[in-house]
Amino acid sequence: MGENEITYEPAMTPDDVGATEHVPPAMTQKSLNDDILRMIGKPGKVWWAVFLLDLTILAIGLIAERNQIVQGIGVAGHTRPVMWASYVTNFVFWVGIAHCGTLVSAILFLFRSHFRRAVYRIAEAMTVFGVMTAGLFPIVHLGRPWFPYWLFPYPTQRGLWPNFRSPLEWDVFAVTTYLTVSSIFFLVGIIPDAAAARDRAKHWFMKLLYTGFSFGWTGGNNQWKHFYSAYLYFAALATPLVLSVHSVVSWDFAVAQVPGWHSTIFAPYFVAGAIFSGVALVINLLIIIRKGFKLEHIVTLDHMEKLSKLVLLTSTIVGYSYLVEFFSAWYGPNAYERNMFWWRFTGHFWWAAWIMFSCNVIFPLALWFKPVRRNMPVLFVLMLLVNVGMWFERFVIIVSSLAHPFEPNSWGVNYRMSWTEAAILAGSFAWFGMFFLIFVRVLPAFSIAELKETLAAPMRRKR
Amino acid sequence: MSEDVVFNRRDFLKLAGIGAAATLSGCAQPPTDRLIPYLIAPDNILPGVATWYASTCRECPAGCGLLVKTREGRVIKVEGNPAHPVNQGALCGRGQATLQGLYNPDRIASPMAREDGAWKKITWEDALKRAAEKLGQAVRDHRGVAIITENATGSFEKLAGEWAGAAGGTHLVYEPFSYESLREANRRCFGLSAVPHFDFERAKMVVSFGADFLETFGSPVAQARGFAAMRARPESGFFVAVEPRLSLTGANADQWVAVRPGGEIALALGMARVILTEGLGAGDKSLGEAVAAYTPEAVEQQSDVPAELVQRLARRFAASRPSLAVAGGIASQSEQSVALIAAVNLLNQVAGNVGETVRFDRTLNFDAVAPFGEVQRLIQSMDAGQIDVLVVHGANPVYAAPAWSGFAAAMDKVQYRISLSGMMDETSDRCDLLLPSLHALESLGDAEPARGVWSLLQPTMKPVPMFDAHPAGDTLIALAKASGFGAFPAAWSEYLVARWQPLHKRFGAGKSWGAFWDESLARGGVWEEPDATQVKWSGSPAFAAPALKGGSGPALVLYASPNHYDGRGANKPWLQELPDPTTKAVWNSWVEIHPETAAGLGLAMGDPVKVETSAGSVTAPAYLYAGIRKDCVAIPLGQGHTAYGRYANGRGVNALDLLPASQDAASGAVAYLTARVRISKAAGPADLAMTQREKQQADRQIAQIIPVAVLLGTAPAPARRDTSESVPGGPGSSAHEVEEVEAFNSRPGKYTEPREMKPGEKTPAHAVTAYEPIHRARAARQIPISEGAYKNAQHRWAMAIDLNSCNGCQACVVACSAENNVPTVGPDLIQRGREMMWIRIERYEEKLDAAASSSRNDVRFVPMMCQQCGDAPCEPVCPVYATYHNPEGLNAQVYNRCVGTRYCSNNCPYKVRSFNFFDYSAPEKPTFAFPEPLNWQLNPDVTVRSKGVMEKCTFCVQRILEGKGNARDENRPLKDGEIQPACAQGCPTQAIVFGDLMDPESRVSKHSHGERRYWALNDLNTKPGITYLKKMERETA
Amino acid sequence: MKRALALATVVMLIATPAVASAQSFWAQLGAVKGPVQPIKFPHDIHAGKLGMDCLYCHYGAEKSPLANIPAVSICMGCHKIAVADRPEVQKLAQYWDSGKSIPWVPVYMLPSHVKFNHKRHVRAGITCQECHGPVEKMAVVYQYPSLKMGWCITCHRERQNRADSQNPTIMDCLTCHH
Amino acid sequence: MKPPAALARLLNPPPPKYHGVLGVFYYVDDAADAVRALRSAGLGPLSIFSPIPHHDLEHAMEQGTSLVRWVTFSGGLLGITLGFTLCIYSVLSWPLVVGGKELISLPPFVVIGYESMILLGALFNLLGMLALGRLPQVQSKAPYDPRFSEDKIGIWVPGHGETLKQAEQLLRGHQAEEVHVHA
Repeated sequence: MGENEITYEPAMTPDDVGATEHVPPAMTQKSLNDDILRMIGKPGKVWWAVFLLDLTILAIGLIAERNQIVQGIGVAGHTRPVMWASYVTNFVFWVGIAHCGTLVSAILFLFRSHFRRAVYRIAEAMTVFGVMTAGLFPIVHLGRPWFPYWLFPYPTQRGLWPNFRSPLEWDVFAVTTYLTVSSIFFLVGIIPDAAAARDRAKHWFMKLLYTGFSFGWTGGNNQWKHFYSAYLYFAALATPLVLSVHSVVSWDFAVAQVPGWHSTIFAPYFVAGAIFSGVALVINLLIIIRKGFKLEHIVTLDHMEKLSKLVLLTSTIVGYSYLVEFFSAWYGPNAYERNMFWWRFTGHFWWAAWIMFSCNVIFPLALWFKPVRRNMPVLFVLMLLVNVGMWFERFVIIVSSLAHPFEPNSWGVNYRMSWTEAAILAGSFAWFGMFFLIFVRVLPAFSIAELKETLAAPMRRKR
Repeated sequence: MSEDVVFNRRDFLKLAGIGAAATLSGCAQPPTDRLIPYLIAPDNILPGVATWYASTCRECPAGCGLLVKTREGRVIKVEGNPAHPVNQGALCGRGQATLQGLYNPDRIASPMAREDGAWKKITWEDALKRAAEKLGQAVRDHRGVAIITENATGSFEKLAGEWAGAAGGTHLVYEPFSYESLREANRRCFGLSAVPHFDFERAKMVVSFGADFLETFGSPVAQARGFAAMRARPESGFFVAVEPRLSLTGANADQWVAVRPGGEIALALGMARVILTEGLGAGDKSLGEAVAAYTPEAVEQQSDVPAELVQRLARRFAASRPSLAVAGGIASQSEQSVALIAAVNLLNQVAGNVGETVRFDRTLNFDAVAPFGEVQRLIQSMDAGQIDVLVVHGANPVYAAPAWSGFAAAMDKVQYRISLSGMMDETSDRCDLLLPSLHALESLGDAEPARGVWSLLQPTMKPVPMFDAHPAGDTLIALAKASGFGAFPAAWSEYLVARWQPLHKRFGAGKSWGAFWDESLARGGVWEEPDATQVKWSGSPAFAAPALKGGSGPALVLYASPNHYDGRGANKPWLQELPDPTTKAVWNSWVEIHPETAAGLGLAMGDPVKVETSAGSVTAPAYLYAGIRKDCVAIPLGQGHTAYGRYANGRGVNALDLLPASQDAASGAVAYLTARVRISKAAGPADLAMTQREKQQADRQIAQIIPVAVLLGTAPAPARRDTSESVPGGPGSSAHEVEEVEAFNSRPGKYTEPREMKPGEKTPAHAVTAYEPIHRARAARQIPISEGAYKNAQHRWAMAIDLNSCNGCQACVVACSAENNVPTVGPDLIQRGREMMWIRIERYEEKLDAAASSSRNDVRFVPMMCQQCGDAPCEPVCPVYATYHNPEGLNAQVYNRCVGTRYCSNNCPYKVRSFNFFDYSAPEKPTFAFPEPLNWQLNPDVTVRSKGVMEKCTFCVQRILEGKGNARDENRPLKDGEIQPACAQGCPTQAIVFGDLMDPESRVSKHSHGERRYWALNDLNTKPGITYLKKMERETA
Repeated sequence: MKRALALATVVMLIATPAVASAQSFWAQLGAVKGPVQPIKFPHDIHAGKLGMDCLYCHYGAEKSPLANIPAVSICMGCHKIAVADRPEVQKLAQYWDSGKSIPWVPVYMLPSHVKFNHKRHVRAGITCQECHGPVEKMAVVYQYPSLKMGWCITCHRERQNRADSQNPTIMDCLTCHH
Repeated sequence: MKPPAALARLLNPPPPKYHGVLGVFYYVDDAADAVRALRSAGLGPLSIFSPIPHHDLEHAMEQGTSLVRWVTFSGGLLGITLGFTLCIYSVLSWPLVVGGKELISLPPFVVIGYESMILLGALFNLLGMLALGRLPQVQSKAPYDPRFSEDKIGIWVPGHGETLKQAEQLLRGHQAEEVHVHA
């Protein structure tokens, strides 16, 4: 390794997407500083309106959850054989959402694709809040939600330990690790920007806050050296982590022998799906923010287009996985599997299956066309559809597989989503939204330092 | 028996394990409320140890013997009395549910009087005073007094009779299912008015003309046992069901003859004619002219049964000696029911079965039951205002007598009506005074259910304290004394003892009365082998086919509900939640319609359908059933109660309202098969809660059959679809098996080839399965665990279930619920797939065709409970070890460790794990399943599960532990069959065998290695601990 | 809500073992006295001074899963005559005469999902004191062990690891939880 | 509005007495040249403040590579060991058979080991960074200027007396925008 191992060429060469394409020359380090730090500060009426609405929805969700704890999980729509339904669906959905952040910040970092610099902070925030949301659902869906700590390995007088062979136990490790690592990654990235914010902060409290976030950063050469070295290893650790986490989540299903679950393709298929939905949500958020905060010159159409190409790629992977699943079900010897997949698209939940297929495979085909990729309203709608589709993908995998098990005796008992579940689902979005709304107002939503690197470093002598 | 049991309520709850929710956190509780010991140490009660008493079941007239299990003076379970001649140890579901009659929260709590329309609690003194006033008045003025009782038989019936006599009144023994036509027909044919004893065990072929002898007809438990014995013989045991609607009994038939309603007579006579004309019969040859008219063609014409089928049936019937034809059952009671039964008698006579399989030795005791004619006379005199006082005990004619009889209206004309019934019912509700009687399990008494059987009832517990009831006998005596008539002993017990003196002389030769009495109580009664009464043919009545009233619509088939009998079971949640064996519907009535007929009306499953006759109309959900003729609809009886407690009221409809006035020509018995109906789609949403919606097994091989020819070695084994029978390389594995195993193993995710074990290495108990021979370890590389608790286990518990014996009666389901504190959840939750039963009987209708009346009938029943898999899919997925494999091969479920991820249930291929979606054990919750005093029944040896935990069958591990403990106390090895789970114990046909696979001599080992064995969903390689034995498939006639 | 649950979790984690150990610790010190009983029945005199066998009154312990609380009749067996003048004994007599039984305050309570079998333990030759402590020295009986699962298990483990370990299911969950 | 007194002290602590020269640059190449000159003159140890890292400066400073990698590596190693140890210990401490699998069934344990490796790796990485980068720091060891987080580059030359003069000249010589001398 060595310096050449960590390269931050000031963007000079035209082939470097980091600079010439993305940043109008008018921009200087100072203007960048001001533009981005402008976002922090007294929120306006619109922000407050959205925030209060958000809190209301969250409250409704919490009431539903309380009722469920008091009455029993029966207030949700679960039945035998559909013992998992919307809650596990939400869990997988949110974990999926959480994946794009690490992808953009870590994987693209290792790939040196500089366009990430404009978007990765948003993506990372989304990751952290996404995991925080996902982490709720394993507890929400428990029959006895007051005992979640029994899943953690801690020494007790009973001498009991959790069962490390259970995929649910793997989840405990994967998700907690992911939450920890992605939060650290997020906060470390913020350090230099927090310093910048601190140096501009007027109010003593904000000063205190940013001093905290900046760890007293001064941009000394020694700090930069270890900072970037560590940052590299965070990326290097987060990359395998992000792949492992959704693989583990997919094994919740793949390890069971339920027809429709028991499939080796699940890990890559889930990871692709996760990135698919995650990037889609990032695009939605960016479209709102760049408009709301007038940052079109920082997050340019090229950024958006690059992201939507990522969506297109993952969409094709997901579509391929669907087809392969069906093919192997049809081609393989397993009659249960074959019957299952036929039922999935023609049986009681056919509509869900078709929503999934059209939203994830058919509609994204529009992204093959440049005008679509650069048309923000259209892109926004398209990405919303993608996330609807991805939610239904998990729903179909979980519910329709369970509803048609080996034993014909239990066929025909069909799951119906209850109001409690709907309220808790809405609440989960509100929970996520609450953190995100606070985030954009309190922390620099774009990496100032890294964006400055995209500018031509000021040189007296021209090279 | 027991002394003063002074536990307070909380302690009952604690013993019953209720409030588990509060304590499941696992923390030791701080000392809370009081613990109240006995005042005087009772000699026969040791807290924590069960005491057993013998008694007699009073849920139906069959009178099975009971063993009643009590703990701390509470009855917690009833089981069949193995010594008892009627049921020999088994007990049907209705019998098991008698507990919920005892502890029914809607029992009458104290004497009550009706004052201006409302019920008012009064004291016994007051009550007796009021009653005596009216009664004395009536007796003094020689006005009419009548007493109606159920068919109690034995001393109480006598007492009631004497009481009525002394009061100058009438005594009416009322049973809705009175076997009146049967007795009348036998009187005419054999000169003996009796319900004969049908010996199914000896029969080599049985033809049932609508008799549901596995459900309600005669003595079901005894008959089921005999039937199973007959069916166990591959070379014979052919069974044909002749009925328009396939009953549970019919579902067990090899062949279903979907005869036109009322055509049974023609078929019976036609068969007789064939036998006579072809001279096949062993019996009476002189009856030719009686049946001359019934040529096979004529029969086909009258009954839709193909002529050549009539001949084939007849020839086979005559050829298999002795054979047996049975007629009876409500569903076939038409205006010609005596004629029908006489025709069947004739058939038996010519085939030479009378005295062989139709015997008059141990006849069922219906002698005292009043013919419907008498009931009508009473109704008339009540109507005419000639009856001043009416006393009712046990019987519920207001509900059970058809509406047209006008009983209710007439009863209202009686001046003063007294009910001695312990439970509020429709009849009691129309009374002026309630003098509640004790439940059978609380009272002393006797019964003579069959000839040569004197069965005793004894108080198995102190009367449930919240109900202030008296023994019915004492009440009668007290009434008589108070109103000054008759001369009765001071107490009912004295009367009983007096009546037993002759029996003492007869059976207690040389014994003191005390010794004899105690022995008899302990044994459950006294009995003797009755002498065989020989009967001669004494002519038959005129035969005619019944005409059905009312237009050209489908015929109405009413049948007795296997769960509720004549309706007296409807107040017991267990029986309400027990799925109907035919439809698997619960908590409701329904109208069974052939799918094609339904399609014509645009009816889907569960749609409300309106059924109308001239007499009335009812609306109930439709059940689309291929097992019924297109020109029939069927409705079960027993539901539609109006005043029979919270569990019965407003559930379903009382189909008796549909009956037009119609009686049997010869006997005057109520005709149930008599009307044609108009059916139409009614408004409203589909609403029928069923525990099993899909009745096709979609080639999943869960219920399997094997042709008898294969068993007899006269035909090669059919090519197999999967290897669910084969033990790879196991003992007796043939070449083709091995090939199959190769093919099977080459399929993805399947069995890995087991390795030879090192010398001295032995498979530990938990790894032993019937699936795999003991001399092998479970699979390559995998060395079975032999550490810690797994070191020196000596048992591998397993079960073998014979689908050939299982007739789908579901006694095991109720037994299981009673033993394991399984809550009932009600129809709404069941509709959402949340039933809690640990064992269910799955019904698979492979071939069910009303049109092809000559074809094979293939309905299969599979008892499905936790398979206790050797390699259980549910275990590894639990994150907290709440379910794991115990050293003795049980698939353990630790309720208090469960956090409720429900992953295990998802991964269970058999879907036998039930989840506590709500709190069924917390008294303050609306979902509470055991309202006081139902919770008194809870088994203290089994934890009552709380909200949010998974539960399932454990092979009754509490019984296993108890059994092992007893063996250890006596310092001896366990005996095979010593430990019996509740389901195996209660099974009338002994279809369920439980034992230890480690012991090669045990019955379960032998069964598990027999040639009929297979494992459900075996290609998942779960290595189940339950081995199924295939049902035998016989050649049809 | 996650926060709340997490907090609750932490609190439980700390509290449960702490309470547990504290309880047993003080109990062993004898600092915590048992509950006040309707009659001050002195075990130290009956079991200690008089050396009566525990099973004389609690005879259920060797015959039944439950160790019975003696019926009043058993007390009166002796106390009709013996020291009938003592006030506490007169209290007893009052209960007897009024036909009421004595509302003892239970000292040992197990949650209902634990099935403890006295018979098995007594027959395995475990003395009462091993679990109930020096009752013969207790004027007032108090809960001697913690009654935590850990407390049960330590003994079970130790016995399982013995060479002569008789009971194969001594460490099986189902043995106590069913 | 004013912060509470305690906070105020924490936020802007009384500036310590610095001894040295602070040069403020805008152009990176100027700064780099200055650094080279200063170091060749044997002044230092220098510390440089910049809003973003500049290679020219790093080259000029001839910094070695960071040691964080080793901390991270050992963390990962510890993690995977602990993960497997936990699993194996727990199944042996109370053997329970599930699904007829072996007690020590490694494949599932790999997941646990893997995740704990990453967890501890990341935590150690963080600690390494903080420790080596002297973070969090309450008091900068050189006079800090808010513009250093915006677009200015600062070069701090500690020293007394003569060195101050020399450093000042060198800095001015390389067109430092400002030069502050703390004598």
